[in-house]
Amino acid sequence: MQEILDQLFVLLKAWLVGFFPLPWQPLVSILISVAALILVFALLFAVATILERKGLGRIQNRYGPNRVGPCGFFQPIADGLKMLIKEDIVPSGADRVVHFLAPIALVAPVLLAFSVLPYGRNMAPIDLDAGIVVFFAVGAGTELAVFMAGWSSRNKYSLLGAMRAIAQMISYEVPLILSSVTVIMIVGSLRPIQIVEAQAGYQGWLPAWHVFTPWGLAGFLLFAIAATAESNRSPFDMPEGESEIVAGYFVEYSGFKFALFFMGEYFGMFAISGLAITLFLGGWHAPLPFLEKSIPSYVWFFVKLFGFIAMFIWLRGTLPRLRVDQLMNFAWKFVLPMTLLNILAAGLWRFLPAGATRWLVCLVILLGAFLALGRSMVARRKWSPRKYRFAE
Amino acid sequence: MDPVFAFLALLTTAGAVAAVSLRNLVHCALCLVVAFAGLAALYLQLNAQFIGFAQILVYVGAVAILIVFAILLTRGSEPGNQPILSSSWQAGLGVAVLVLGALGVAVASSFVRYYPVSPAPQPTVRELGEQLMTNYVLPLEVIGLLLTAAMIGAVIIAMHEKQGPR
Amino acid sequence: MTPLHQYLFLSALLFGVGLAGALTRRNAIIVLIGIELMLNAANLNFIAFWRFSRHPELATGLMFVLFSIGIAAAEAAVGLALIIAIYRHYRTANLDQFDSMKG
Amino acid sequence: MAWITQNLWLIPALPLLAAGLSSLAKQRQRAFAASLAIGSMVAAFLLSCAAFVTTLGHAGTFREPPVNFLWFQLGETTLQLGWVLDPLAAVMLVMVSFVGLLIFIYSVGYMAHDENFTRFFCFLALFAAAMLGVVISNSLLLLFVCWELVGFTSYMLIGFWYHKPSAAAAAKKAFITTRIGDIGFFLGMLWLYSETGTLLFYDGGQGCLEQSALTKLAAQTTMLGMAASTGISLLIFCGAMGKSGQVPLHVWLPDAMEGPTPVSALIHAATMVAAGVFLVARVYPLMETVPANATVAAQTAETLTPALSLSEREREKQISASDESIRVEPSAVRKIADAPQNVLSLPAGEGRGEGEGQEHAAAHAVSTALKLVTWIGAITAAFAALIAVAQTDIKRILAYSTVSQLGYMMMGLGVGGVAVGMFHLITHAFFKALLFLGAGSVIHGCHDEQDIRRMGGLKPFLPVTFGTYAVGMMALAGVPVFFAGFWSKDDILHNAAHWPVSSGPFWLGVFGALLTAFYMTRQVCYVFFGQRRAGILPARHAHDERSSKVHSSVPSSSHPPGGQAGGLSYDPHESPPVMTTPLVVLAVFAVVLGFFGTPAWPWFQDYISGHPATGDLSKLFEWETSSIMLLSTIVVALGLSAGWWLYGRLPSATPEDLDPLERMRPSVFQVLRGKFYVDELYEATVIRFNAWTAWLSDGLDRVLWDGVVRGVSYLVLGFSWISRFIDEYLVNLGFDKGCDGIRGGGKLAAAWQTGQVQPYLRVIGLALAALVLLLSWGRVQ
Repeated sequence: MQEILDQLFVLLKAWLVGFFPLPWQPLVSILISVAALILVFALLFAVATILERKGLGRIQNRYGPNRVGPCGFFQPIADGLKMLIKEDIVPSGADRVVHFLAPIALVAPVLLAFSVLPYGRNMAPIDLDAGIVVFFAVGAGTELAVFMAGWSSRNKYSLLGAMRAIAQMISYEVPLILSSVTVIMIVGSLRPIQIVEAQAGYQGWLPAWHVFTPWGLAGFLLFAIAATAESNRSPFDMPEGESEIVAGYFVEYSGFKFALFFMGEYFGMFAISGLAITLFLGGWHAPLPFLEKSIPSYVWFFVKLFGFIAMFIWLRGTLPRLRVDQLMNFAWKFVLPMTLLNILAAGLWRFLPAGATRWLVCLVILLGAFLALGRSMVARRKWSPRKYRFAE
Repeated sequence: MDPVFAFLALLTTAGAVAAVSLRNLVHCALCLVVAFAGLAALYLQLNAQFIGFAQILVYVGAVAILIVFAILLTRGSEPGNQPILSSSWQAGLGVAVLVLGALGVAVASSFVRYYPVSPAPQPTVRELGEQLMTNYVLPLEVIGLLLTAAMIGAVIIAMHEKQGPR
Repeated sequence: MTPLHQYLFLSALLFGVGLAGALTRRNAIIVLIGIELMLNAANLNFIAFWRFSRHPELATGLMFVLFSIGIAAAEAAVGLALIIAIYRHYRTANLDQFDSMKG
Repeated sequence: MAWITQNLWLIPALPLLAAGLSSLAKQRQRAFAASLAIGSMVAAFLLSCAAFVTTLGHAGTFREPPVNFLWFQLGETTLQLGWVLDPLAAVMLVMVSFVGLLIFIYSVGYMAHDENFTRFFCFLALFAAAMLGVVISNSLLLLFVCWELVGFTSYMLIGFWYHKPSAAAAAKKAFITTRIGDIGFFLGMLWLYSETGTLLFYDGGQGCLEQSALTKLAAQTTMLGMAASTGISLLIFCGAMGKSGQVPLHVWLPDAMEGPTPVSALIHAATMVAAGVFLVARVYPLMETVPANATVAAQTAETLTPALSLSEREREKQISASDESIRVEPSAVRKIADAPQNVLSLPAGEGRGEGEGQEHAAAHAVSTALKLVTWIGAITAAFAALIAVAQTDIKRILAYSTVSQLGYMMMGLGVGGVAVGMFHLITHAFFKALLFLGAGSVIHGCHDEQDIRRMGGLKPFLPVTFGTYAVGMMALAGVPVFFAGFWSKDDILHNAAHWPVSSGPFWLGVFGALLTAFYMTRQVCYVFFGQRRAGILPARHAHDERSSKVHSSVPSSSHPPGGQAGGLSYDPHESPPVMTTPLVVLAVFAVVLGFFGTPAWPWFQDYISGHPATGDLSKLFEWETSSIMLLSTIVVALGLSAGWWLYGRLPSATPEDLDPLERMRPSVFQVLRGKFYVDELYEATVIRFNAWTAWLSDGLDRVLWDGVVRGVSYLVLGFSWISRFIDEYLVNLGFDKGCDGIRGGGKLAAAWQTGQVQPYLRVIGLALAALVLLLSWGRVQ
């Protein structure tokens, strides 16, 4: 019974595909996967927006949306309707073609990225040997879309926002990739499924997830930081910085195009969270041995994903926005060296005999690096408390 | 002719032609991205999965962005209605056509037309990595050094000079 | 399955387009784009030859392209940095006007 | 071979090292420099003693095998250096290092207030190193090198107070005068090298002082009928004359007293001036070589005849034997042809054959070189003693006395051989150093007063100095039996009396001895007896040495050494123990040393010449020896009493009082005080000639050579004008044409070089197309 529950969607897809003649079956299989992905993540998008608004409201000591539906839970539907029926405005000086293509170019790669993530046992839409590379490759495509949006609007704010976004994304893409390199090194594969399978099993009560090793923990934290910046989430949301440049690169977008940008941002967040789960948090595996069989694997994946979403919302409600120079200094002078040292630590972990020694060595390296780099950055007074000057 | 190949070839060629012929430089860069993407798809067609994605990662993710930045940084002080072609463009075009013709003649006359189609190889990333770490470890190191040097050099060249005598 | 010579023709075509762009346009960045296209045409050749070679397990073509991509990235970075530096000096990216090396 | 023989080089090397190190010391590091120099000297002295001990107790001519090594090689020519240990070197080593050590110690007190104390000790150590190098060297070249180093350091030390013009001039004078002698030495050395091909003294039979070389040299005749050995000896003796201040070249030595007193004692009494004597002693085998033709020319008939007849007979035999196959003429013709040659010269080839016989024959013959040495020494002895009689500067008197005693040494070498001269050298070194140091102590105690007329009555103030000075004075004067000078001088006189050539040197020596006793008495009377005359004319107090010391010492008020306070007090005071202790030690030696060379027990002579020591008290009372002893005793007594009668009896009361001798014979006294006007003579002759030549050369240069040069320059100018015209109107036009052509070609080529990228790329594209077509050509067909 548990087996059937676990493989429910796999069996369902196989059953559906069975209706079609043999030559069409691959195409149909892909189409079913795509439809399911879009459906699931669009739904998740809706849930995430309402959760975020309610959560932020709670953090900011207000109610949040509470008019539509019970406790305002149908608010996303109202928002969606509003977006669809709003007028599509294109600025007169804008480059129309590029302006039109930009939101598509943003959402399409993110949807592609979804295709390589394993959502449960046997539930990877495509099983690619170089899956992680695919993820990063298509992730790189979003930067171009951001540029297209910012440039084609012919608006200073949007161009500035696009430039900021690109600079930030490029800067944090390096530590993002480097921090995931540790996992690839240890597992010895770029296949997401293989990475998840490498994290199966338990040591006592502790699952064999990568996050429970020194390099894995450091890698996970660094990956999370870089992921936050990569998806332009607070506290790294300079590209949108509404207090300075109104809304960044999509300031000239309205209606459904705006909705696409909005959705692209959330999709990006989901995708990168899914990658983090795959790389560090054991994918579809349960946190405790006795839960492994009783609860289906995809449930665990989405539980972890919701955990990530909650974390992002919490961060957004808690942390103030960084300055651009702080952001860049942090990326190049702290995160990047830390990821490089983390690679060293992972290598040592790989080749030292199992036991307390490699724990000690890796911890010493990482903590030492953390203290040294952090000390040096604080000593340089880059992040000294800001002096506020109030208007008189 | 394989329709997929035909479509990708058309896409790539169109992107390339547009990239070198459009007036707007940003459009050129975007069309170049199209050409790169088409090439990546062709690599996938040729069973070179890893190379295809690496092509996207590097060209679309990095080189195209670089070009875009360069375009934005070198624009502005020139009047908009200048000719887009250089003064001696006819000669250049002639040479390019000549080269194309020569290459076409060469391909057309070579024996590759009668080359047998071999079964598709299935290289895994692990095999590539092992090759890189054994047979090609020296080139790998050299290219790492080259990239570092190029990065530093590019930063230094493009860095704003300090307020010196103008 | 697409035969080898079609890839080669495509590659030659891309090379020709890139060369034409490099030879006819007056903006330095477009010239650089043309050069990138030529490099990619060469890469396509390598991949195609690898695909149709008798020993694809040696992965020579793949390796070549991998390094070629790396070099192309370096070349693009340095080339664009040079263009920016020249632009800063001459206030133009027009190749016709860069003739201070004229004999 | 003893260890010390192998490592004899250590003895000069240690002071050299000390000199090098202290040259690096800062001006303040006085204790460092002094202890370094003294320490190295102690080590050198101990090593010297070790060397001395190894030479003791050998019968026969003892000489450790010399240690030679190759210095450099130029093609076939080799230059070898080396060192040798023999009694001569050993005794000199001990003397030099011991006296040097005492003087070093003394200098610590004497120079205590000098600003350049460190430099002084650096020079002293360097000097000692060079002097010890002279002593040990087994190569005339090494000896010459060290010899010149000695001269150089003496220059530095005499001119130590170089800010004083007289000192600078004296240093220059000493340097140049000795250099004149050294030219002769150098020429002699070169000649010797060209004749023998080696400069090593001893080289297992190959050295230049050994039998084969000497024989060869003796047989070689050069101009004026001199043998090569004679010529070389004379030239080398020139060097010795310069260094030892023999008569024509003695002028520098009194002037050198401008240097600090320890320098005077070290250089100009004990060691450096003795270097000349040592040189003669060292090359004595060469000096005493009697050339064959000299036998003919110079020897008295009775010694000559058998040798000559023997040699002639032998030679004729040889000639007929050896030349029979070559010569075909009748023997009568041959004899006629050979006859004139016999008288004038002896061909080299034949001389070699009869070297042995000649050696025997000329055993008692006196070579020309030795005759010259003897005469020069005797004349110097008397001449300098005469001058010393009339001097008033305490150090100058001693300086002339030194010249005179050096004359004795030379005379001793000439008439009696190495041992006689060396014995006087050793004893003299001790008592003359004693006298100089005593004089230094007196000068020091009298606040740099040097004029004996302004001293007087110092006996109670300087008891130790007086006692030791008196010992030194009596040793120098040759007071019988108990003092070293008596025995050594007596030895010389004894040998001079038996000199076969002439009795002149003997009488000159006796006269010199009389004068020595006289002037030393005069000096002691002036300085220590009578009443104090110092301080009577304080205005004239400032003297050269004093003023120089004031200049160089920081606070002038703290000047009086020996810890005495009191500013410009004129009370004389005794010197500190660091100065008086060397005096006492030297005084003991001045007494004791004489007993090593009495006629009854001539240990020293035997040691030097390599005979086993013999003691025979009866020799003392043979008429042959005792008559000379008696004579010299009488002479000394005469001198002493005359001095006492003239100066001790009625001491002069003021510095202005005339000298008693001056009162008696003013004109003679003036000549003596004016040092026989030798300096003035040189001034009038040599220096004026030099100036005249310089003036002449100057004029010649201005008129003749300058004119020539100017003419040449005009000629060149003319040429250059012509060439300029050619250049401007012929070459330039053609060149312009060529340039135009090149420029045109360059322009054509430069047209390709557009400076733009695309044309270049086009060419590359064309080349690519061509290449592709070329490669695919065959396939198309």
